[in-house]
Amino acid sequence: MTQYQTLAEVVKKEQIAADIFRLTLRAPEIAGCARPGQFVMVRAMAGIDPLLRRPFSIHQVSSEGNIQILFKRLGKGTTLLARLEAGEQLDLVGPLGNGFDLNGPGKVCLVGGGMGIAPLYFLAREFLRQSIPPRLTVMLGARTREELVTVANDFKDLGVNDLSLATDDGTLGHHGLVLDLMGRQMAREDQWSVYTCGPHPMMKAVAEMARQNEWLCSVSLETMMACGISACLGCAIPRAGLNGNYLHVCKDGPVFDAGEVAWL
Amino acid sequence: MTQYQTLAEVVKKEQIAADIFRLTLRAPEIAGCARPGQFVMVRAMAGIDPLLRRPFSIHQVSSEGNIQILFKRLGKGTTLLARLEAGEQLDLVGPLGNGFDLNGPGKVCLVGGGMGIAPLYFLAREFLRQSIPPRLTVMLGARTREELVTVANDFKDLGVNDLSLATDDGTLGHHGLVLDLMGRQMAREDQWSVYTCGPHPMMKAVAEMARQNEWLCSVSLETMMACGISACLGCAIPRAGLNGNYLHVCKDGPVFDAGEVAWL
Amino acid sequence: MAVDKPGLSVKIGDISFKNPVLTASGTFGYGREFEPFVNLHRLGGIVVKGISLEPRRGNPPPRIVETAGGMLNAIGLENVGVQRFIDEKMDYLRGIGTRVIVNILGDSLDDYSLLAEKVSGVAGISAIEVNISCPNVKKGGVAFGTDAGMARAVTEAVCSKSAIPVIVKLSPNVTDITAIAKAVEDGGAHAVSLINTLLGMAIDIRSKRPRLANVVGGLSGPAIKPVALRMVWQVANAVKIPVIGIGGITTAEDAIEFLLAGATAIEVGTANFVDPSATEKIVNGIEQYLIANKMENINQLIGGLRI
Amino acid sequence: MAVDKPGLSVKIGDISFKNPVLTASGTFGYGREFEPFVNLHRLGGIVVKGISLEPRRGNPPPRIVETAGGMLNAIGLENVGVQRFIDEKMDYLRGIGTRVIVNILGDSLDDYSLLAEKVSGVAGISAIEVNISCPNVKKGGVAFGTDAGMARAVTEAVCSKSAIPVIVKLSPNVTDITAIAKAVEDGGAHAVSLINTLLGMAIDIRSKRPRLANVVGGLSGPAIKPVALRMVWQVANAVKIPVIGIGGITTAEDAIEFLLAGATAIEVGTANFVDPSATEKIVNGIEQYLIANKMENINQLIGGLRI
Ligand SMILES: Cc1cc2nc3c(=O)[nH]c(=O)nc-3n(C[C@H](O)[C@H](O)[C@H](O)COP(=O)(O)OP(=O)(O)OC[C@H]3O[C@@H](n4cnc5c(N)ncnc54)[C@H](O)[C@@H]3O)c2cc1C
Ligand SMILES: Cc1cc2nc3c(=O)[nH]c(=O)nc-3n(C[C@H](O)[C@H](O)[C@H](O)COP(=O)(O)OP(=O)(O)OC[C@H]3O[C@@H](n4cnc5c(N)ncnc54)[C@H](O)[C@@H]3O)c2cc1C
Ligand SMILES: Cc1cc2nc3c(=O)[nH]c(=O)nc-3n(C[C@H](O)[C@H](O)[C@H](O)COP(=O)(O)O)c2cc1C
Ligand SMILES: Cc1cc2nc3c(=O)[nH]c(=O)nc-3n(C[C@H](O)[C@H](O)[C@H](O)COP(=O)(O)O)c2cc1C
Ligand code: FES
Ligand code: FES
Repeated sequence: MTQYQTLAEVVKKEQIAADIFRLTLRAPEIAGCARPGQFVMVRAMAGIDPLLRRPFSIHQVSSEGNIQILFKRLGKGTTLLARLEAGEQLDLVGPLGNGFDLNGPGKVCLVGGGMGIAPLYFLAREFLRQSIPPRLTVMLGARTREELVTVANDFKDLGVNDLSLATDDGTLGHHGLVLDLMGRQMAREDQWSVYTCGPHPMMKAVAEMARQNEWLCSVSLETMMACGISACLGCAIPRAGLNGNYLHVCKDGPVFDAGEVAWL
Repeated sequence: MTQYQTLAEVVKKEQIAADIFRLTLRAPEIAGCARPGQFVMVRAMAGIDPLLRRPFSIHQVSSEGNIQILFKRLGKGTTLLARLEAGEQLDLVGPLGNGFDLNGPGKVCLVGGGMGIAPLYFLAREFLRQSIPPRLTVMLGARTREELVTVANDFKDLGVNDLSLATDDGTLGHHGLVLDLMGRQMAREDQWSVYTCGPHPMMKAVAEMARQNEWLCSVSLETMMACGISACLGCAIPRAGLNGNYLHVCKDGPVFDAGEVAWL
Repeated sequence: MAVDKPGLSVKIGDISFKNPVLTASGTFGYGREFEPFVNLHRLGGIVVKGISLEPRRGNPPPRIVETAGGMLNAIGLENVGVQRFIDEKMDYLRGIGTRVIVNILGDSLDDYSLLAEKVSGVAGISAIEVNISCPNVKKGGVAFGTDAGMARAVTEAVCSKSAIPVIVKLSPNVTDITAIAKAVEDGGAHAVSLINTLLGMAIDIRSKRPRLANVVGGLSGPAIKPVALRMVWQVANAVKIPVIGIGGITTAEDAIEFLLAGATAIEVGTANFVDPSATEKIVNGIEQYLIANKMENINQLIGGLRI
Repeated sequence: MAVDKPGLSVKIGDISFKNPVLTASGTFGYGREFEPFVNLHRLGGIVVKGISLEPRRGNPPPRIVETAGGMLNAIGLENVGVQRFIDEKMDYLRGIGTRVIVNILGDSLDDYSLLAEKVSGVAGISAIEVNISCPNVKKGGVAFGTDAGMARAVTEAVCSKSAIPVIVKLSPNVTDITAIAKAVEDGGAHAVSLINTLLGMAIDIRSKRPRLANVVGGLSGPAIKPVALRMVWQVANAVKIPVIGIGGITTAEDAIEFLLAGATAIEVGTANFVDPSATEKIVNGIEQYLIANKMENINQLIGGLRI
């Protein structure tokens, strides 16, 4: 459980869609030990507005000691992040959380929606680097072409050959949900390990499909977080069956076996 | 009492010393009616940190509809202001307060210290433009040459011939206080109207010298302000003799006859 | 079905307000100060600076200090006194074309009833708001608003002399604000407004002195909104009379939270300093929210919290 | 004369702390969580997450929401229970080399005295902090901390079973916190700590639902600092036992304000989430302030407010 608090310099800032940004941050200690599925808690600015850090998945790690985060401008915190320029600094805590278990059986399918794509890129890279799975399929969904195209190309450049895309408005790939792609492309009989991250309803549906097919399914969840380091107990989510203690996303997760959690 | 709230664009930003900045702001309505000695309440950023607006004297007004503020980076508000770049906007309320009365009798002497110099530039320009006083003398003090030199040159460029400078460290002009300059250069017998703005101890001493010599003395005061528009009653200061109601700097001032206020 | 112009008017006692957005006492001067920034006619009402029988000079400076997301004030209830208020300020206020509510304060029950008498007959004054966060001089300076019995007594004193609706403004510095609200309701109040400021303090570590000459002062602004909203929700569930929500309201979203919690109207305070046109923006924002949510009337919003 | 190493140690009951900077219960886990970020040995003490007799699962989510300059929490006192705490967490805590204070909570007087008994004999626990902001189940859920009689009774129950100093942690949701503090002092408390969170609420105007599943929650963070500081100053002037200041402390400057107001020590809460190394920075900052102000000992600072 090596964790660091560090002042990271913004090495590069990319605006990859109207409201989607990617920051490359110099954070050698974090880059040195991060695993796919882990996250960082980010503070864009001293002061109290906003007060709390914001959690972001680690999108990419480079051997030169940089990490990347990919995010959507939604509210105060992300608006400040989007204003940062190369050379400025921001305060990072990480890497946090458990990360994905790369040893799922059978073929591997990564299913990402919206900003849930962020951690899957790092995951895909690790799968390819360690050449673990017999087959790696990636299915990505977003609202529009604009939101998806840059990152989708990154997956291609990485060497993901089996890549399917879906957009809500049909401007890129399948006109509809990534779920449709799963239904079409994943034979029931095959053994799959599904790794998914995205909007809650999407993950719920993915988890349900996996359950029905008896596929292993890892989900990366989001909740409100105050600390990210297991100190506030604010990030509780209910267990499957709603009994026993709550799970804590920052410590027990953010990656869970889909069967562990209650899908409300 | 014409006042405006306006989103002003930063037309130009100058860093004139390590911690001193000058912003040129596009605010035609305010520029159109401001008088020397009036101020604006500035909000550098939406959000709650800092919550309140900050008051700044109007340093200069141009016929193209711009105003300038000259300020020192001290705390949160001025740090945010110093970060603004040309093209960004900030929210202004003004012009506020009473401003200087230009009709003082006799010769006119402007005595400024530190950021108190800000309103005196606009005042000097008006005196020269309206060619009111028989003689205009300006005495400016600051801690160092660096803090003073740019603005002092502006006064020269304006046509102020009778300009004396003083610095605490002796790097420009007299090594000492502006008060020393007054003592040397202003004959007791003459009738003077003194206009002063600067640190409280300086103005107190200037007011005392004026009282002893029976010169008219206008002081421009600072207090904490929440609203600047006479709504909060937070900017109270005691009257001379400490009796009667309090004076309110944003409405009764910021310019007062030195004899009106209690010099605590 | 699209709603063009949702109904915004609300009723308190037997008077109606064109919309639920009022100004909080002590933060909007006597109205005129905001003429350059707000279309005053557009507001639901103006609550003026607290008025006492005699003029008060208020506390020595410093009177205000900024805090995290808020400010402390110790103005000390500086005001021109009821006579000068009526003589000098009412003419302008009458001309605006919106409701005028006079906020009153006193040191004793007698003060309050005399004030009520003076104010209630004046043309153009629609209601009285009673500030009970003031110290009761006879009871050793304990605030009227912190004791249910005293709060009820003030309410009765004012109501017995007032021909116009009486709104009692509650102090949040109490263990159980619903007990005070109920006492005030029993005393005959037509509405309650809450919250007044939370008692707070700040110290300058360089001079080692309090930042306010009065040592303690009232905390207001966004920082207190969660406490205010909780109290408004509690009180709205405890009394039958209308509740006016106050505390940190800066945007239409804030105002809507209070309306959902059960407030019939709201008052905007500290936000007027930050953005002098805040009140008008809030009126517009509430209207837009109703349209976006296909509500024809503000009453569909009030108390609409789903638990 | 320059002071190299000012004396930072303070005393509460008969135990001394190497410096006045403690962690606030529920914001520092069981200490270990902060090992990567803080030299734990440098802290004055660690107050652990509140412990009850039996494990508690806490409230359903959402449990937290950010507010202006603060946050609301309704964790619901989730904890592993006293037995697992002693078995699983104390070994690590004992090894740190700083004071460990156990924060306890219960539903009844019996709960509190049983907890005191269990905890007071355990090696490495230096003091008990009693959270009295919990509902008294027998009294229909009114919090122990909002009634002087109940507050005193809890204090007595704990003191009678404890061999180590007892710190009673006061609720700010009261009309007169000095009355509670005095009751607790009379009950035998060795110190009081304050404030716990202010009760607050937030509403999501899109879903029209409360932002916390528990509807209301505790407000903490910089927003509450002025209220906390005022209460600490009032209580420090009302009781003879040491006062521990809590509420919005984020920087050394904040901590020094509380010390000047009369606090013997302080606890850092929400700031740990914002900056996990905040506590250590505060220790360093206090030390630097003493040096800059030529004070040889922290006791020259405590209560040094000039009125
Ligand atoms: C483990 C984890 C990993 C994440 N990774 C990414 C990522 O890689 N890229 C990305 O764009 N986003 C990611 N998020 C979500 C991201 O943290 C929020 O979008 C961000 O906090 C919004 O901050 P804001 O100040 O801009 O918005 P706010 O103004 O705070 O809120 C805007 C909206 O976002 C919601 N929100 C706020 N905070 C959170 C939070 N902590 N978790 C979930 N929703 C929140 C609010 O309810 C609101 O609807 C992640 C969240 C978690 C918990
Ligand atoms: C009528 C008027 C005109 C002014 N004109 C100028 C000007 O032309 N140029 C300039 O540089 N400054 C001017 N000031 C002072 C300026 O308002 C403060 O320097 C500024 O508010 C500091 O804000 P901050 O957030 O950077 O500092 P903060 O972090 O708020 O405080 C830093 C320091 O400044 C003091 N301070 C904060 N607010 C005020 C205030 N409203 N008045 C006085 N002191 C304050 C604080 O006590 C503290 O010591 C003027 C003040 C007034 C009242
Ligand atoms: C500077 C100032 C002066 C105030 N004066 C009064 C007053 O005279 N009478 C009164 O009842 N409340 C007074 N208040 C309290 C406000 O009306 C309001 O209840 C409180 O500020 C909380 O609302 P806010 O957070 O929107 O400011 C005053 C508040 C401020 C900030
Ligand atoms: C997430 C969270 C959990 C808390 N849990 C406890 C607790 O278990 N026992 C307790 O006495 N106080 C608890 N508190 C209150 C804090 O210890 C502290 O009194 C309060 O947060 C005010 O300090 P702050 O503003 O520095 O956070 C908790 C506070 C927070 C924010
Ligand atoms: S975010 Fe604080 S415990 Fe998980
Ligand atoms: S600053 Fe508000 S009245 Fe002067």
